[in-house]
Amino acid sequence: MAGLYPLAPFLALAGGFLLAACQWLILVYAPTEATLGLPQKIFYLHLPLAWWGLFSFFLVFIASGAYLASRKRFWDVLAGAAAEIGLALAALALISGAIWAKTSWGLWWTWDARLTTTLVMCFIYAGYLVVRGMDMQPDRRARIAAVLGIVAFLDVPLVFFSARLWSYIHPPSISLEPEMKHTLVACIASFALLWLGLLLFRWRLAQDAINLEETTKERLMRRE
Amino acid sequence: MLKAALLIASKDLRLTMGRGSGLLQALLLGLLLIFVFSLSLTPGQRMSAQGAAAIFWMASAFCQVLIFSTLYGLEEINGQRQGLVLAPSPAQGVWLGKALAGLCLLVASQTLFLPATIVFLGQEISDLWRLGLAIVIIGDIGIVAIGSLLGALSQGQSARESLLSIVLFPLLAPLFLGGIRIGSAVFSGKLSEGADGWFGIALAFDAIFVASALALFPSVYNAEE
Amino acid sequence: MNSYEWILYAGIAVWSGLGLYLALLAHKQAGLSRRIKQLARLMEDER
Amino acid sequence: MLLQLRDIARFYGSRLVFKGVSLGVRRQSVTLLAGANGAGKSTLLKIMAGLIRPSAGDILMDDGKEAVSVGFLGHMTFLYPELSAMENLRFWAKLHRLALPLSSFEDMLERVDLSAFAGEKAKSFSRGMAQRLNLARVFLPRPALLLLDEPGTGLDTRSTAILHREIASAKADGAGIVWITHSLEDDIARADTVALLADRRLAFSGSVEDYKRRRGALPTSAIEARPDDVNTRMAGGGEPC
Repeated sequence: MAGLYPLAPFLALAGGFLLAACQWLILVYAPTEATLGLPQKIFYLHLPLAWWGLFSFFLVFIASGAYLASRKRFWDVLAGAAAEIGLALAALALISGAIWAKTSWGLWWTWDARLTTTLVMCFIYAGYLVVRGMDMQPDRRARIAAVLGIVAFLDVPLVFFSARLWSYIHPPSISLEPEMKHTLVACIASFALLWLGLLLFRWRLAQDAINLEETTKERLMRRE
Repeated sequence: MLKAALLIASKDLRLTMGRGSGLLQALLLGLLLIFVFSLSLTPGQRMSAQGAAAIFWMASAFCQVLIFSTLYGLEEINGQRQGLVLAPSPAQGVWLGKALAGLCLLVASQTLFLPATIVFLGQEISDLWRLGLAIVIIGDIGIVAIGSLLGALSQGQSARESLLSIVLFPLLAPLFLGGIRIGSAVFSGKLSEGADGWFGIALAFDAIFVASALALFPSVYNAEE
Repeated sequence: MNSYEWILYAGIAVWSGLGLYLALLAHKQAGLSRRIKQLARLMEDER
Repeated sequence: MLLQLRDIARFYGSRLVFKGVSLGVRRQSVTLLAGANGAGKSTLLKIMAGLIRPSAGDILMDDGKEAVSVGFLGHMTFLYPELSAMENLRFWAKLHRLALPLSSFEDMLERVDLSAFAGEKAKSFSRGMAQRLNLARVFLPRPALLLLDEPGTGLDTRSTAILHREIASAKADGAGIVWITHSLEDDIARADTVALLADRRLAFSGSVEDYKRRRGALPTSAIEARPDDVNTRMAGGGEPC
């Protein structure tokens, strides 16, 4: 991971450039969807956010499992970074989702299964970050966070299926014309670079915090 | 592991049933919640079946947070947690013991919440009550499975009840939705879509979280301060 | 509020959100690296 | 060798408690563990019990053969205030899978002079009575490895005699005992080996005879450990001693 860090600025630049291209794709290239009309275009922004938010939480799940298995601090740091980014992306997905719901159904919040799942995930991972923020022994906190990271992700499919069963509103499954599919894939792919850049940056921050702690520990040991 | 779990559960039940320290507090909180929500009704008005079911499950969840905070608090008085960790049986025995004790206390509390919901929120039981009984049992198993795991996690922290709630409630969302939908069917007598979907989710929930609690509990419950 | 404006607002909301988050991270990063340099200098004098 | 510690180190947050601690505990032996407040005696004992993980180094139980039954007596009494003395004793015995007749519980309470209070709730016990019940809890299962953290605190002279008698009989049964003490000079008569923690290292580890010979050369901070020196504990920010 350390080796990747110098790549971050290039990733961010490439990501930014690609996303600008995507804006053009969304507004000009993709045809306006027949039934929903223009607001449907928010979808091209909403979906990547939600998708990469979910992917971040999946990364937290994997990193938590790896931490419990190997007890290497690296995985704990990665889980923390991924969780924070995941929460930021999921929150933005919620906002864009609400705006999309407002334009297409006239009300800010619908019991659409995907939106509900994203909301519940935001609550779960906000709780996760609260636990990470508490001052305990680093390895105890890491172990508790790892357990939470695993349990939280296992809950996501259950939340999705129960929300879908719960909500009467089944959004009309819009048929995606080929150009729409290309735009969607382009948006999700270009978002990958931004996501990776974000993750590297946040991971770097967490790593610096640990370096600071380690050097103070080392200084103490040498002066004993 | 089972013998240790039963031993711990019986010890905990004897302690909490004692001078009503733990159980009474949790029970009063639940009943108070139901009563306070009944104030939202104009006299003679009846709450919707779904509203009443939601309040019943919310009272159960808050009560259960207090139950597990008390159950694990018992081990912090004179450092008994170290004794439990040193026991030859695996750590999961503690999780199972606390979960069993929590289940008994939760079911005991719910046998009071139900009449309170009927009286204060103006409901009556339809002939679908068997569904209600099933979802309560299955739901409670899931609640105590996670509650026991997370109850251990929040020990030794300040304001552990609130920490336990903010982490636990969103995780219980699938059970809440199922419990409320089936509960409102019990109160109203009609159920739009089939119940098997809900029971499928609830059983999956129990299976997933009993398994993950057994796998994860030892790394949460040890003597590290 | 025709739908065109909605897309604009959605875009603004999302991108300013991301920008804010990045700015917060950059700010924390600057603070941290400053303190690490300070510490390193301190340890140099003590050697 | 019942218990083998190799190059054990431990950090408390970012503070080093000790490092490079290697120590062996044989069966049928009493090892005295001494050191100033904050030297990390309790931390080392917890590592031996497997309660906490060392930051570095490793522990070998009974040369890796089968698991060793461990009796741990810490600063805490492990007592449930709402349970009676007998109920407390029976709970911990059953937890350690001991199927003992009622008579052996009564005998144990008799030996620690608590049989008159068998039915009394533990919350009404004095510090000395609670400590004696704690002794009963630890000695009853006859563990192979006995770890005692200042077992004498809160005991009057008569109870201290009970403690010494129990330690002697446990040793006679072949138990390996590690005993943290604040009064090294008085307890040395009952010990076989001595281990001294000072300046974050194991300052001395060897037989009682070696210790007596080299006593002059050892760092004084380790030997003149004053019991419960409150101000050092406060100055030390309350880290474990």
